[in-house]
Amino acid sequence: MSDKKQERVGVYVCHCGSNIAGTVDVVDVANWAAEKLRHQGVVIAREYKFMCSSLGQELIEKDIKELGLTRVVVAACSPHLHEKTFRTAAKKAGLNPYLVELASIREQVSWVHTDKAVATEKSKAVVAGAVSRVIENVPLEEIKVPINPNTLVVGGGIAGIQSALEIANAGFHVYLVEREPSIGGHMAQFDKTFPTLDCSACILTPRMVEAGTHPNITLLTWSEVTNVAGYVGNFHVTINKKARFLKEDLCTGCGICQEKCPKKVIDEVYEAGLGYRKAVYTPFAQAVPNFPVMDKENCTYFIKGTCKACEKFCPTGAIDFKQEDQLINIDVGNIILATGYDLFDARRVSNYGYGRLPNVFTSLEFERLSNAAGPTSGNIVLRDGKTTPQRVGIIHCVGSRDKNFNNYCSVICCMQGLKFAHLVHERTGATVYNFYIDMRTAYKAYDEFYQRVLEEGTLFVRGKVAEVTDAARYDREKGKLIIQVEDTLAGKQRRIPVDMVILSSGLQPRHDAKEVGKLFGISCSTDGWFTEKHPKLDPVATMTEGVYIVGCAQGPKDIPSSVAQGAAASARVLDKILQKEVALEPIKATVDQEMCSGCRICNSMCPFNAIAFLEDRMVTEINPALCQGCGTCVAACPAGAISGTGFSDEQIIAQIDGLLWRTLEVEEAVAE
Amino acid sequence: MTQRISIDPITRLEGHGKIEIFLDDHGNVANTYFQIPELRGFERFVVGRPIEEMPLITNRICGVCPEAHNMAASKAADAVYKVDPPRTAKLLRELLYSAFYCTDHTTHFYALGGPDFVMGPEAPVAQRNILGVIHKVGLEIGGKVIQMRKYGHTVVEMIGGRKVHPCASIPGGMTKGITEDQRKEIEEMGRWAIEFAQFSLQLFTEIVLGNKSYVDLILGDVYTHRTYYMGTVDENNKVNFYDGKVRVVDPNGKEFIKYAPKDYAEHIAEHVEPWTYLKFPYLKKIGWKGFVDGEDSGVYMATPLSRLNVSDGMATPRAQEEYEKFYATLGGKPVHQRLATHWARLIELLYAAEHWVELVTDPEITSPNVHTKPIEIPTEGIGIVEAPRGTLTHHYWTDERGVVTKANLIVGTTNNYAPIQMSTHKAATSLIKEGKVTEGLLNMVEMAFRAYDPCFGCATHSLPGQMPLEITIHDIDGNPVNVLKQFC
Amino acid sequence: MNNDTFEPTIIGFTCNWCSYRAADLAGTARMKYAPNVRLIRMMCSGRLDPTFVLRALSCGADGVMITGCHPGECHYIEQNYKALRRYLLLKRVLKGLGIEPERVKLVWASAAEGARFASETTLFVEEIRKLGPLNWGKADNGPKTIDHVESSMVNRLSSEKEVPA
Amino acid sequence: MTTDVKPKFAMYWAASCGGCEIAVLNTHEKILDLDANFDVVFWPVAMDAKYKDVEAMEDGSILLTLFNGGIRNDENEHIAKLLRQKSKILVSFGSCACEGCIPGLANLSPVGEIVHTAFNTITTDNPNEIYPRTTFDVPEGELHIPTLSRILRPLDQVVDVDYYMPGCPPESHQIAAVIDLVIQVIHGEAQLPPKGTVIGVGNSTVCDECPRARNVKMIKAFKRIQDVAPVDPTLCILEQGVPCNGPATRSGCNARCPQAGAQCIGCYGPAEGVMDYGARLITAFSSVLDATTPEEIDRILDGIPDPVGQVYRFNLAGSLMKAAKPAWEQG
Repeated sequence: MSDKKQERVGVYVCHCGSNIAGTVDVVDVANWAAEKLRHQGVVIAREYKFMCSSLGQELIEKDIKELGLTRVVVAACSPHLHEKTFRTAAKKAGLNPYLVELASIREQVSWVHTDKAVATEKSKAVVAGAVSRVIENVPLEEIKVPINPNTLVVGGGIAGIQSALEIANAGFHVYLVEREPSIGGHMAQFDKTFPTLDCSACILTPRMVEAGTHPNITLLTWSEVTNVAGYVGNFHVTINKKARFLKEDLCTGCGICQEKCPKKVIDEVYEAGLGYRKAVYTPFAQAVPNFPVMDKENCTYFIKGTCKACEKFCPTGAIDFKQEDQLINIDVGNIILATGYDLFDARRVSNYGYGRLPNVFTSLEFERLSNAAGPTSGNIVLRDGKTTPQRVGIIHCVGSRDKNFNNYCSVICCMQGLKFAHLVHERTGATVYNFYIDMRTAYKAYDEFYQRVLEEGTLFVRGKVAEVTDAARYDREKGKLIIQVEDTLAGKQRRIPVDMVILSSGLQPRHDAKEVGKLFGISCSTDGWFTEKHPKLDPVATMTEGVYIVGCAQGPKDIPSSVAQGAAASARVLDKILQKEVALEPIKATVDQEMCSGCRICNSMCPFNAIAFLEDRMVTEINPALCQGCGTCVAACPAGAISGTGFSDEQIIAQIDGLLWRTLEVEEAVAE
Repeated sequence: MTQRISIDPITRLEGHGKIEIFLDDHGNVANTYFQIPELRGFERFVVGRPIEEMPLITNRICGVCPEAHNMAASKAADAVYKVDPPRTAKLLRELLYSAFYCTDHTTHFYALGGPDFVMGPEAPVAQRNILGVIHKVGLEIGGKVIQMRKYGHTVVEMIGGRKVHPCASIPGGMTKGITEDQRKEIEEMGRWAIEFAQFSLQLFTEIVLGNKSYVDLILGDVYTHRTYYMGTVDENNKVNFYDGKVRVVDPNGKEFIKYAPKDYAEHIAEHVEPWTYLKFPYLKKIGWKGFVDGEDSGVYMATPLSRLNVSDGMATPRAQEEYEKFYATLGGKPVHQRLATHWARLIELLYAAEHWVELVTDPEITSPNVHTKPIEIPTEGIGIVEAPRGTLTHHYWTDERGVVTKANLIVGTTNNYAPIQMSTHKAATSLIKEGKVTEGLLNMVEMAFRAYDPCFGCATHSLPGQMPLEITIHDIDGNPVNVLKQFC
Repeated sequence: MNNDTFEPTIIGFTCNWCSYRAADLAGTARMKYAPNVRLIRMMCSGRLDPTFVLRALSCGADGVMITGCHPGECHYIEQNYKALRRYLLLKRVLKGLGIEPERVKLVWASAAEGARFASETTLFVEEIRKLGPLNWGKADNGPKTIDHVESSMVNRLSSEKEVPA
Repeated sequence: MTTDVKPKFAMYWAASCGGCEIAVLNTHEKILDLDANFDVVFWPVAMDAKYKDVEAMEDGSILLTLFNGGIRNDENEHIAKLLRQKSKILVSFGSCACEGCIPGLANLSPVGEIVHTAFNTITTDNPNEIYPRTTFDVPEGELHIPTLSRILRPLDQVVDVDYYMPGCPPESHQIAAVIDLVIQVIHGEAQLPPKGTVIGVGNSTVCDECPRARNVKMIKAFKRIQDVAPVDPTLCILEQGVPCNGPATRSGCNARCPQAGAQCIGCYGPAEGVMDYGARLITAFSSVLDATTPEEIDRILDGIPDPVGQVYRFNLAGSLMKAAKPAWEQG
């Protein structure tokens, strides 16, 4: 350290009102720093009521200008709160913002310790650490990369559609990729939407059509993303457009092929297994795009080699059995993931008997039952297709808030259950029971809807259903489904016979969420939902710059929230597009190629593919735009050839020494 | 009475292998102590290390003869796994070892022991070194000496991977073989080595045997001890450096014992004195009788001279001739005059050179089959080679993973510690009378132990390959009256 | 040294995204925990260079706590696994150096686990308190004479044998 | 720095093996250049000289001293200080002086245990537990031998060092190059590098000079050299599972051992600016492990039978920890 030029350090200790000063002798800390750390270059140490206040900031700016400070340490709250504040202040005063360090003496000292002496001592150590660290800090400049104005939206559910439309309407191009034949997602399967009960199709279809016809939107349905390379502003994406076996440019969507197709197939996806479709089909009438796909697995021609009925009857000769999957390469600047959710498989809760007891239905099945366009044209009937139920039980939290399945609350099930109750009541006049653990009707007009359903006479039993069985104990139970439940309000066990049980199943992450996450370089929580950059302050961004998550891919939510997130992400994307270039945090790793021996130890370290090995020169190189600054390769390099800005070895070692009073010992040694 | 010379206290700390000479009231030698000041403790810290690292770690016992430790440790490691390396691997090791011998003996004769003769024992200190030798015998010969050392190390590097501290020898054999081109090169160098060895013997004959005073010096009683002798011999009782049985002859030259390396512990024990860090090995069956020679004392010697004394001859023709000439000149076996060791060393040099060529012309030397995979569970192993400075024994115990749990090392020079102590004592006693001391006399005291080419680096696993020496002379009251320091 | 009165000094290396936020959370929630740990923020537990741990231990720390995101939750996808590998080999080396491997501890704590962070910290401080101070190298008071060595050693071997002078 | 009288040269060994001297002699003809350009005043292996001569010299009167060997006892320490005082340029020469080398492994055990072990081997006849004593009375008077220090220390832990030249021993071609440089400096044809520079080395690690092919490394098991030998002569040894120290070891030796089909054992020490050599190896070996569960990772690590020896074989005394806990405490 001695041969290095002496820095001029300013230390600022914040009282944070009494938040810090109540437990830490801030005056002592400041005086101590001024005296004991002088040899390290501390020229001024002040304490002040609120450093983050404009007055506090001005104090720093003034000292930078007048005392010629080259480094600043602010002992206050967590850097996650005010690092930016003080960096900006430094910048205003002409000091590189990265020459400022925060020493957290609130979250990590005053708020968690009680003994003032101890807290003060620890604060001194934390300050000493920050001072010796900041001396090792180097000025950093943000890295700027150009932004490609095109955007990729993955997933054509309501969230994805919303994102796509917002951006497209702003005048920028969007590639909307959907793995199913049509966009629309789960919402397209619903009948009514809570709490307003307006028809799902009626509000969704116009958006779908708008997205399908928008000049700024390239719609790629029946397609999947297979590869993603590059980085924010400059992603290179490969999309596999699966063969539809018909020429989209010729197809008019007249539907004759579907009529003529002799092969009936149970529709597991859209009709939730309750209805049929043909081997060549559009999932539903309002599908966008409206030209069909041919289901190779079930098409007679593909199985037997004869038939071709569709080809025969197609008026425009659009059918093309020779068609093959095609790979499309696109360049985009930002990516929005709206990949949605899978419905919890109610079979897993075996004691509810779904799959075993015919008249136990899943929520999606019920949506189709109650849908006028559904297999029963909206008649709510039992599995036999004719009997109208007299008594219906709706079970909430199926697969949710349950240690055996998913710990989280699926958010929508309560409202969904209430909606079902209402629909059953309205269409059949049956007696409806709702079995719930807690009734969660947050958000606008939700609780009003609850009240309404209450008034309609729906019966509510608070308690987790133990079992649904057809084993009758009493005559009145014969031929019924008996719901065994502990009524926690009445405080007794009850057996309630019903004709129909509807399971308000929860939501869960897509079965392939992990692989998709890897593909786009983002991570999943233990529950499997995509991880946002910050749970509160940055819910739609991810750790990978330029990749956003919206709708249920990020976690269970209702339609309004999904739409809001869709719009929010678009706003973030537009912000980037309009900036034309993006500034990346300058916390990056770099390889000193003189020192790199090309041992390739680091080559397996980077999950963001920022590390490349140059075969010709036998050295490794790091792409600063791809580098996320985690520093794993820095720690891995056996030659010490990789250094990391912002968190360099020198900085961390210096901080260790400071925290352990080493920097003082040095001084005393010098003094002797 | 000699006037007192007070010693700077600092020099007191200079413990580099000291000879402490105490005089009686007549100024004659009362007693001498040859002290070794250091210990690095290899026996302790090899514990916990994997057996395959022993050849690499014990290399560092001595940088003058790392090849010896490398070989002994490798053979011990083979034994630990009960694995027999392919013949080619053994040939390569022995070839490396022969080349090393040529270098090492050359180094000693010209750089270390030689100057005493070439320059004369009483020659000025400043000239008594290799550069002095080169200046005297001429640059052309100096060039040859350098050439010999270069060739030796080149071979060591070609086979062993490195000039100093070779790395290619592992449990079960070698990490690699040699190519035909390398073989040719090595053969040429070997043939040159033979010429060089012959030349050196000729030089010795001219300078030493041609000079009556030197011959008297050699034959004189000052440098004579009647002790047991130890060395390794092949199945025909010919000198062998790499492999064979350890043979010991008594002061009359009669075979006392001949044992397989694995039985060493039955025959050797080490005596401890509290005034030195080095132990004194002796023949267990006879026992420790103090620093005395003769048949009743377990003290033995293991040097080039010993090796000639215990063998029935040399395994190569030219060396055999010299062997016969040697004993003819010095009056039959065994030769007890320590200074003859220098001559014996040159005969070994010639043998090593001849053997070098034998090995490199073996049809199997370039075979790629140089390693046998160890499959047995490792347990315990002993490896013995003849280091230039005496019989070298490595003994390791390991756990079932082949990690060393215990070790015992008896290295070349240690064998000779007792004889050296005796020789220096005898030399001092006969050379220092009534306290009269000159540096020349003192150098002659040193010559007594220098003949052993002592390597206390090896001995203590602590000090450098050759050893600086401090001689302190004390009067009857134990006060130091004279301190002379010198480096061999 | 009485281990009850001994206050360990511990350096904690925390991941910016999870455990450092967990520490913040513990603070915001005013959870009380042992004051012996001094934190260093890193971007990721994958940044942990064994050098930092050795530096801390050789410079007066009695223990080192490393905290990272739970497996599968790393903000950099999988770097905490790399930290885990280094940590496990580091512990083996420390053992070879005669240092109790328990002096270095890897703790997973997510941004939401302020309580866990607090309790783990207090727990670790107690574990180190039991192990006693490390004060590395402090024991060295220059060269020792063999005589000391011998006696100390002979004592250790509880040997009655007298060394004849 | 040109001068009429030849500048003085010295070379000394403390606790070392003599290999450094041999390495210098192995520069062969260069020895004559050395002789031609220097007045060799002190070099135990090659020539007679007296300590008192050295003590008599003026401070700083020796231009260049190559000091090899670690500091094992008080006497080594004394000479180190003496030569520092007398020399203008003091070079920490060879692994022992730079980082303790193999003898530094002694720092794993208390010095008492080392002595005890040496004097209780199976062939040692020591019924009365006799151990060497630094001062001992014999009938004729008092005898002294030096005091072993608690731990072995590299030269720069005892005196100020100008340059470092690592290697066990330093490769002769590197020594020759350094001798040439110094001679040029004497004749004013070259400048000395800045104080503290590591000389006679490459600026990267062994892999840089290793001709073996390399790929992204993913290791499922560590292997011992005797179980895989002969290794594939074209492929990275570490990739073949043998823990090779090359990636972390300073280049300059031309990757001798890997070229000889053996793993690098690390005698050239850490790369430029590296604070702890062992840490670099810990990170190197753990980085190539192909495992994520603690159990699997531990299974693979079991393939390294001696972790501390593996990563600190030559470097323990020069590492951050310097020695093992027992050595500090019971020394």
